[in-house]
Amino acid sequence: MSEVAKAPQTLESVTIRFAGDSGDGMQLTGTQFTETSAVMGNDLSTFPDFPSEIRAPAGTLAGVSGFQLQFSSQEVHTHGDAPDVLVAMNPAALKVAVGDLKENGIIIVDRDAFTDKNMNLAGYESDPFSDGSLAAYRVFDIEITKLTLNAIQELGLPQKQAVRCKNFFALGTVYWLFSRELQYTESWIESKFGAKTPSLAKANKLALNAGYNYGLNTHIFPNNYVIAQAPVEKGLYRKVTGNEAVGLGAVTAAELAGVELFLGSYPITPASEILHFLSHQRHLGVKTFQAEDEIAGICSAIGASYAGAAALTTTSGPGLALKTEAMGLATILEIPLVIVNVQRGGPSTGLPTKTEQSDLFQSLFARNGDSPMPVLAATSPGDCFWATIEAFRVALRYMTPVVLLTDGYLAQGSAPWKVPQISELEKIPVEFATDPEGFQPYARNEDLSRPWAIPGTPGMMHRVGGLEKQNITGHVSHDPANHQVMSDLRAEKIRKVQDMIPATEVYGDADAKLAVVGWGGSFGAIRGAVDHLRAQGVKLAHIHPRFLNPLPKDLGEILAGFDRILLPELNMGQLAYVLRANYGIEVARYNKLEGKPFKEAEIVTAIRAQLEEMG
Amino acid sequence: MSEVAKAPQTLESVTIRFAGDSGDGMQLTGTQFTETSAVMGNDLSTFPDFPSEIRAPAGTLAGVSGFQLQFSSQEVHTHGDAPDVLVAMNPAALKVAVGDLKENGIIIVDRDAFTDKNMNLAGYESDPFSDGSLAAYRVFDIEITKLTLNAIQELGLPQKQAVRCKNFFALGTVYWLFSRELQYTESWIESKFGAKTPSLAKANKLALNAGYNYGLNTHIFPNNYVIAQAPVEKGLYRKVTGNEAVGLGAVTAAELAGVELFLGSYPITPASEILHFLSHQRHLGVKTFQAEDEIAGICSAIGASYAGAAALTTTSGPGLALKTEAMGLATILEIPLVIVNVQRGGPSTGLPTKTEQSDLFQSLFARNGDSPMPVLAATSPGDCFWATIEAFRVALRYMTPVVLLTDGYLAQGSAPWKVPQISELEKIPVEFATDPEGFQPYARNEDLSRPWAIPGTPGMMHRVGGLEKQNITGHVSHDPANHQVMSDLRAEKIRKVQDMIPATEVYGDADAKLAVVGWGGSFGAIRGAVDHLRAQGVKLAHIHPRFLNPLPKDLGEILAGFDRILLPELNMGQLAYVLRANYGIEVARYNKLEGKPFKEAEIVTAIRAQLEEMG
Amino acid sequence: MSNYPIFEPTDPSGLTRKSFVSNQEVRWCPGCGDYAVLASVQKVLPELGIPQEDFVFISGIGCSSRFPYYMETFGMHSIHGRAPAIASGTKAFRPNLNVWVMTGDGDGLSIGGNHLIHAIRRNIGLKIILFNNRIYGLTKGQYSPTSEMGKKSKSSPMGTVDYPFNPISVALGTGGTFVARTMDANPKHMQEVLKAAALHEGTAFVEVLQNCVIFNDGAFTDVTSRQSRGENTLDLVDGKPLLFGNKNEKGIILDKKMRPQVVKVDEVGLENILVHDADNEAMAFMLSHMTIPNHPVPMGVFRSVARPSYEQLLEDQINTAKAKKPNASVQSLLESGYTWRVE
Amino acid sequence: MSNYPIFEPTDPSGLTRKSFVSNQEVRWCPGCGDYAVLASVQKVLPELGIPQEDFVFISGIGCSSRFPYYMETFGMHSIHGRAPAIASGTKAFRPNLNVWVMTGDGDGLSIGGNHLIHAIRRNIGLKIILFNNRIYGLTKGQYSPTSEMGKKSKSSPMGTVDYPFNPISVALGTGGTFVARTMDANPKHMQEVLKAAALHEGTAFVEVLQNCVIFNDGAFTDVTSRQSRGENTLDLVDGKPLLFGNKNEKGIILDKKMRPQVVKVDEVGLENILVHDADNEAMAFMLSHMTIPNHPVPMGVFRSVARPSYEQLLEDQINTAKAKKPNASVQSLLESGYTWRVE
Ligand SMILES: Cc1ncc(C[n+]2csc(CCOP(=O)(O)OP(=O)(O)O)c2C)c(N)n1
Ligand SMILES: Cc1ncc(C[n+]2csc(CCOP(=O)(O)OP(=O)(O)O)c2C)c(N)n1
Ligand code: SF4
Ligand code: SF4
Ligand SMILES: [Mg+2]
Ligand SMILES: [Mg+2]
Repeated sequence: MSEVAKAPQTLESVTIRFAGDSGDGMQLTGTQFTETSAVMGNDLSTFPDFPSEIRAPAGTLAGVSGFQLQFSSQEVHTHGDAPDVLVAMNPAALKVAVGDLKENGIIIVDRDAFTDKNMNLAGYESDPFSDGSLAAYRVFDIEITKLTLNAIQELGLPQKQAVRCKNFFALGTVYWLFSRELQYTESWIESKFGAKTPSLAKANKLALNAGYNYGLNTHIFPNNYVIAQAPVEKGLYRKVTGNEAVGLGAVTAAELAGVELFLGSYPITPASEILHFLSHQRHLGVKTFQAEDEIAGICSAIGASYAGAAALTTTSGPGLALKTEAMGLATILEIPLVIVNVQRGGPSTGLPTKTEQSDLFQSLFARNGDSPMPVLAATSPGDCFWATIEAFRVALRYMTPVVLLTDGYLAQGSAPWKVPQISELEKIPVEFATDPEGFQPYARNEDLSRPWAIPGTPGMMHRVGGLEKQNITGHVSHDPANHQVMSDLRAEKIRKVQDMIPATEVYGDADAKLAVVGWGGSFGAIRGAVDHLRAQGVKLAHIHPRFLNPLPKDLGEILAGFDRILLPELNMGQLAYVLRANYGIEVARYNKLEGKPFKEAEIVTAIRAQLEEMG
Repeated sequence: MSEVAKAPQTLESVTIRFAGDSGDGMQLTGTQFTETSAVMGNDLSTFPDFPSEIRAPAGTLAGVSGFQLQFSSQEVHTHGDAPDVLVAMNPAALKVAVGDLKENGIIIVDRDAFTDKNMNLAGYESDPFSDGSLAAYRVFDIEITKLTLNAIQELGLPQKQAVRCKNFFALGTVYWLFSRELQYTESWIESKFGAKTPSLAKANKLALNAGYNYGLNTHIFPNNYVIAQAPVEKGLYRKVTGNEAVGLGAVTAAELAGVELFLGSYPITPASEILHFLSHQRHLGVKTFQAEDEIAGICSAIGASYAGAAALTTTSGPGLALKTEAMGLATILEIPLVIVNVQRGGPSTGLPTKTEQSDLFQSLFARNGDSPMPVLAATSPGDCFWATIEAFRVALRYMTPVVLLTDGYLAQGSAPWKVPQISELEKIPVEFATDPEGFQPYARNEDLSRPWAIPGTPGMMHRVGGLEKQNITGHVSHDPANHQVMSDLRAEKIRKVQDMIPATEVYGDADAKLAVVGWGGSFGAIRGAVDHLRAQGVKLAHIHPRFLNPLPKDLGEILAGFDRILLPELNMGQLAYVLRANYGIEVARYNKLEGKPFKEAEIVTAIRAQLEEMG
Repeated sequence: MSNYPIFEPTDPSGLTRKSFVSNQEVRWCPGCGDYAVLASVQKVLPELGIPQEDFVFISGIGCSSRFPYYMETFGMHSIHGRAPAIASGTKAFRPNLNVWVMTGDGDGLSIGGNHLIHAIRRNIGLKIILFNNRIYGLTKGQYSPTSEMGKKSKSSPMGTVDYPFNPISVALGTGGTFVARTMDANPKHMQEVLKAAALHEGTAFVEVLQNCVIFNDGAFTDVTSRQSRGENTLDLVDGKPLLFGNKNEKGIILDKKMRPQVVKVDEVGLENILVHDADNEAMAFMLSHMTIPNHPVPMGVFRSVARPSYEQLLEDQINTAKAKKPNASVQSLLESGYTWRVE
Repeated sequence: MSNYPIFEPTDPSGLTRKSFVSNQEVRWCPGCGDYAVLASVQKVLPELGIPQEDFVFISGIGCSSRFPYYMETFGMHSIHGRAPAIASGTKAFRPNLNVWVMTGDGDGLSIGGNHLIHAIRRNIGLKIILFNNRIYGLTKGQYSPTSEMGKKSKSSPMGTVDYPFNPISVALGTGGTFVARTMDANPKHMQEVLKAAALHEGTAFVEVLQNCVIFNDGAFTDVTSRQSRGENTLDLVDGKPLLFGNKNEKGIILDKKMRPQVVKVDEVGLENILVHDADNEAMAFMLSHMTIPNHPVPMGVFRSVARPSYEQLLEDQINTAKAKKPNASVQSLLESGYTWRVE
């Protein structure tokens, strides 16, 4: 392996997976690589892949924790289908991840972790390094543990602590491999450990540099790589996960509306981080209420909305199931409320830590009676910010509960995100009713939206409730004709939300025969696949409506303009059903239920299959 | 008014409404008329119309209680669109009901109840008997209270009790008008009051006869009527409401399956009577569990099903909303369970005592994840019996939760019902798994249904749960490919339920251009309308699928065979949506949301409009 | 920039009972105990010195839950069992509102049990009035979680096999800081209790023994009728001995086994009668289990202790956080975390 | 004609701890207190003389709720909070099964609070084991309804503003007939308590103080560590004086205000020490509020009283009904009510 080092080679995009035991610090390693790459100007996208077990026994397959990212000198849509590089800190990690690796991909392993015991735990019956099973890859087995211990020996740290530094050694080696600068991680280490445990700070920095120098000096890699800056817009950037972005979006929406934010929520994977995030914003006046269950979560939000809050409740599938009765109440009360549902694998408890898009039906239809409600979906971690603001905009303008769908993939994945200037964003107009003169709780404006008259406002006392109400006055009414009127009004109001939906964007070739339609979190994979094929000269369009209810006014006509529609969904065909019900069109369905996001390559294959069929 | 009485005139069908204050005993009066007519061989159908208020103040419009029935010498499908006869015991009753009456219809009122106070309470500003507002009707104002008191004077009952007999006077008069025999009601009075309060028995019988004789002797009616026996099948009949029929069906299903019945439920209008009914069947070993809420209702049923019960949970719309998370659990557990949802007006608390068909969406789609479930609907009070058995048959054969939809109209309405011989009914095969040899909890038979291995069976210990499970073994599995396999299997299993759906019946003219399609409780009104028009020579078909999921195999093709489909629904178009999503066809929608069942005439008009449009 | 309207609160001094009567016709059965509660609440509110617009009444579903319609205040007739959860949102968001939860034994203790006990646990400043008629009234007569064992009802034709909750014990067991009982038949007592409840910081839980004339008539007659009230009830007064009887001639002592015994005061001496201590949860709990025929039924305030309320603690936390970051803005939050600038 | 399989129950006499170990790998964090509960349950079951196939373990969601997978019994890992409701159906339907509910402080007292208290109220024969680690373990560290006031957690970075439930008080307040507390760190104590619970007719509620090493390590160290246990806990024994301390040198007396006081036994005399009475709910309630530093933390059985269980009363009712209508059949039910014959 002692070839002569060559000059760094330029690559466009690289996908790396860091994998190790839950205790190996892989999330941190991945995050450091991400941040360094971000600062160095690459576009990128990440996806952490936690073990779904509580804390599976060390060394087992169930205990493997992974972090994958794609970084690039071009626009990036997903965390990458198949890694070019796999860093595997133990046999279990190798076993779990190697199948995903690209042919001829690079594997870096900690040779020291491949003890008999660990091999056993991972279920290796023969040595993968010698049995030929890794022949398709370029394997670099480095004694990472030993080298780390050597590098920091001088500090005299206890063995257990010293061993923990090995992920920085690995990171250093990969930094060299992709010509990353060390300074960002070094200053992170300093700020994290410097003050409290300077020796740990020192150790980690030593390990990082040792790993870097190992790459530089040993020449075990034939060469290293550079990835140029991506042509991104100027401005201030940060990294956000989808869950953070929802939190940021909610705070921003409340600010734009000039009202205060209230979150009522009950923890549930993978939505809990929104609750965590917002409970840190007390200094901005944000009130979070950790309720006893999901029902109380939404009900407390209803109570707060009733009292004038920008009210939010957050959950995932099984939690949404519990909220549906109260969603009906919010519908008939006609009060603003945003319900964020971070979709996960179902049915029932299902696959709690895995992603899916199978709550569209639930969001559209899970209420007793005819109870129409706007439903939106976010398309990327950063888009969760914009989608949340949009959801509040609808809720506050139309005095209605709104469902915002994200998913486990968006929620946990992250990407660079350009920080907007709030002062440049469009305000959300809110007007509280204050004039008792002629006040009627169910009178309506031109949007068919009713007044928001909150407790504490002199002279505005009135009663609302879940029984059908008389048009205009809001009194209880069992009048048959009135029920029809109110049902029609409620439906018409939600239909009117179409007024604020911009013209549907048809990305790519408007004159293509095939359009790929998607919704929500599959955006990245679809856009990547479409770009990939268009770059090869294939004519294709990509349509990705944000609003799933009401559907955009122009959507039916646009879809009708294509010979064929391909609709990939991480479910059994829910949007396909909705589109057919609305437009009578049959689409080509591509459904996957594996608890994992789509890969670009899967979509590419599906598109090719359609094109072939179309001749 | 003293014309000479003529011989009784023969009528085919008559619709009567008894209306009075909640305290006037109108439900009882209607029931007596019904039972007498049933025994006299008429076909009939009834619908009680309670006030939705707790106990509205006496004499007010909100306090009016009504009971309408249609009885006939022909087959009867509904309780009648518009009464031929209105018996109004007070001004409020007259005011509420008169608008529904047929032109030239008969009004019988208790003149004594038309005091100024009562007129005021009812909001009459002028005397309806003299202001011409009743000119379109034949009004018979009888001093019912006074005549009643006279008739029973001899018994010396306290005034309050004596006045209460007036409904029997009214009943007697109507009995004369329609040539009813008194003996059934007399013996009912005897069995009800005879033993405990003989003086009341006597008084009521006297009042009944006095009313009859009043009709007979005074000749205030120009003539009276006879309605011949309907050509009904021979056999033993009884009257059932839909709620009773569900109870009877559940008990029968358990018997046919050779397992015990368990009901977990929480009271809710209009489903509570099923709980009441089944809690009376302790002597048949039926266990009912009044749970703390709807969630515990279904969960207790799941726990019982797990332990080997024919398990049932019953509710109405808002209650179903609360059960959806647990319905998902039952789906993934793959255990048998029948969920009866008696639909009422929505959204939210809506119109609790009114009927609607607006929970189809909720039944089909309200679960997190892809969670397919069979959904059936009953078409008449008596059919609730058969539909319940069918629901259990599906649940037990396919090891799946099943939703059975009825509605407030069916639940409370009643009709004669031919009592079946259980020994002649097809058994429901149930086989418990008992052989530990090679036992696998998620192995499947040819129906794709898994074994039912209940606690207490030696050697069969195993664990189940809401997390995705490995195919065959049922162990927890996060394997991506397995999730796809299991999702497909769950969907395919429910699709296979089509195997037991009989060929779809096309009633009427198979070669008609227009087919009326309906589901659930609108059967009677549609069938009546179709019969009505076909009798006039119009070619029409009526299709009314029992299974709403899966839809019958042949339905798409059958529907495609018609030029046009008219689909009346008591909702905003839910089945229309489902049909379009499944078959791409657009149907003509006829939607009504007034908290009331369809009238035949409304459907007739809607059909005519279609025919006209079709040219 | 806030969009909230800014107002001078209205002057509460001119409020009367009538101020709180809404324009909706009251629709309970004639003779229903709910009327008495309505009248008492309408009597008490004007005495609190709170602007009318600051009152909010939130209920679930049930006969008793129609209460808000009849009050000229802000009100919500919500869904079954959820009023405490909704009201918690209202109160947590706007601590200055005076928020009442009107609920029944079914609404509050059956379907809504969890929200009720969590509201109590949090000591959030709701006034929770539980109309206990030991029956489901609105749904026409099924037994409720407070129905006595063996009760025959529409859903228990052979009698229930359920033991009932004791609402006072439930409230004490879940940490109630103000727990009281009153009855529909004694408006004066009710008004005193309601007033004390209204003035309590944190959750005030009041059980009202309420007669349902239609489905459970006379459920509390032994306790509530004027004739037997003196002998069968005991008025709790903090710091005062536990005396009862028409002439206060009987009292309660604690035996060595820590059980309450009825004694004649003149036989044991007034100084040996147990003194009610509203700050002693064990005593309150013991009292909650006293019932006829062996003991009198205690009425009034079982427990009342001062504890900071949830909403106050939340408000404090927010103020502390704001004080620590006086320059915080949403823009600065957006710009926080790991950031970099692309030039 | 019944389709139920008929079997000889298997012989329980040969059962061992190992009989109850399933083939599933146990997946709690190393050091988690849950292991101790698992071991103790597996130890106790063979001692009960119950056929293995009659055991059913039902849980909700949480770390602790994975329990059933590890037991070679029938088991259901259901949905969050609903185990008591599901188990109630199982037990009511098949009273001869021995049904256990394994739940956490979140599962059982937060989302599942209502089902828990209603199961307790009904006295339905479930053995409810509540793993109290004062945290949401599975969802990675939010505070729970038993977390101490002011606790910092993922969802309460500035500390909670929620008062916690006292699980023992909740169980007593809602009518528990068997209410006990034990700890992961003392297997012998746990096994005794579990055995007593298993043999109780009706609902048995057991709180286990359980350490979550990852998200709330050391929450109970003061109480559970071998060093401090003697001084900080008090073992409850029915009919025995309330003594504690490493040499049982301290005891509890009740003062005139009905409050518990710690005394030195040799100073007041053993005969004056309060004697534990498991049939006195007020005493149990008082004990449930004792905690360090002012009092020792009582461990063991706070309350145990005999009351017919829900399932027994239901079974009795069915038998009575059957005896009254010995010839009843489904056919006769169909033919009941208002019938007529058309010839
Ligand atoms: C989700 C839901 N379940 C059930 C009902 C039916 N329901 C309405 S009120 C009620 C019980 C009322 O009892 P209680 O709270 O004691 O009030 P009361 O009528 O006795 O005052 C029930 C079961 C409902 N409206 N919503
Ligand atoms: C309906 C629903 N809501 C929320 C969750 C998420 N969840 C799972 S376990 C849990 C709390 C677990 O805490 P606890 O019961 O104390 O168990 P522990 O993990 O501490 O043993 C939560 C909130 C869920 N699975 N389902
Ligand atoms: S049913 Fe009972 S509780 Fe309801 S209003 Fe009538 S008397 Fe009152
Ligand atoms: S997270 Fe805590 S409770 Fe859960 S398994 Fe780990 S140590 Fe145990
Ligand atoms: Mg009640
Ligand atoms: Mg816990």
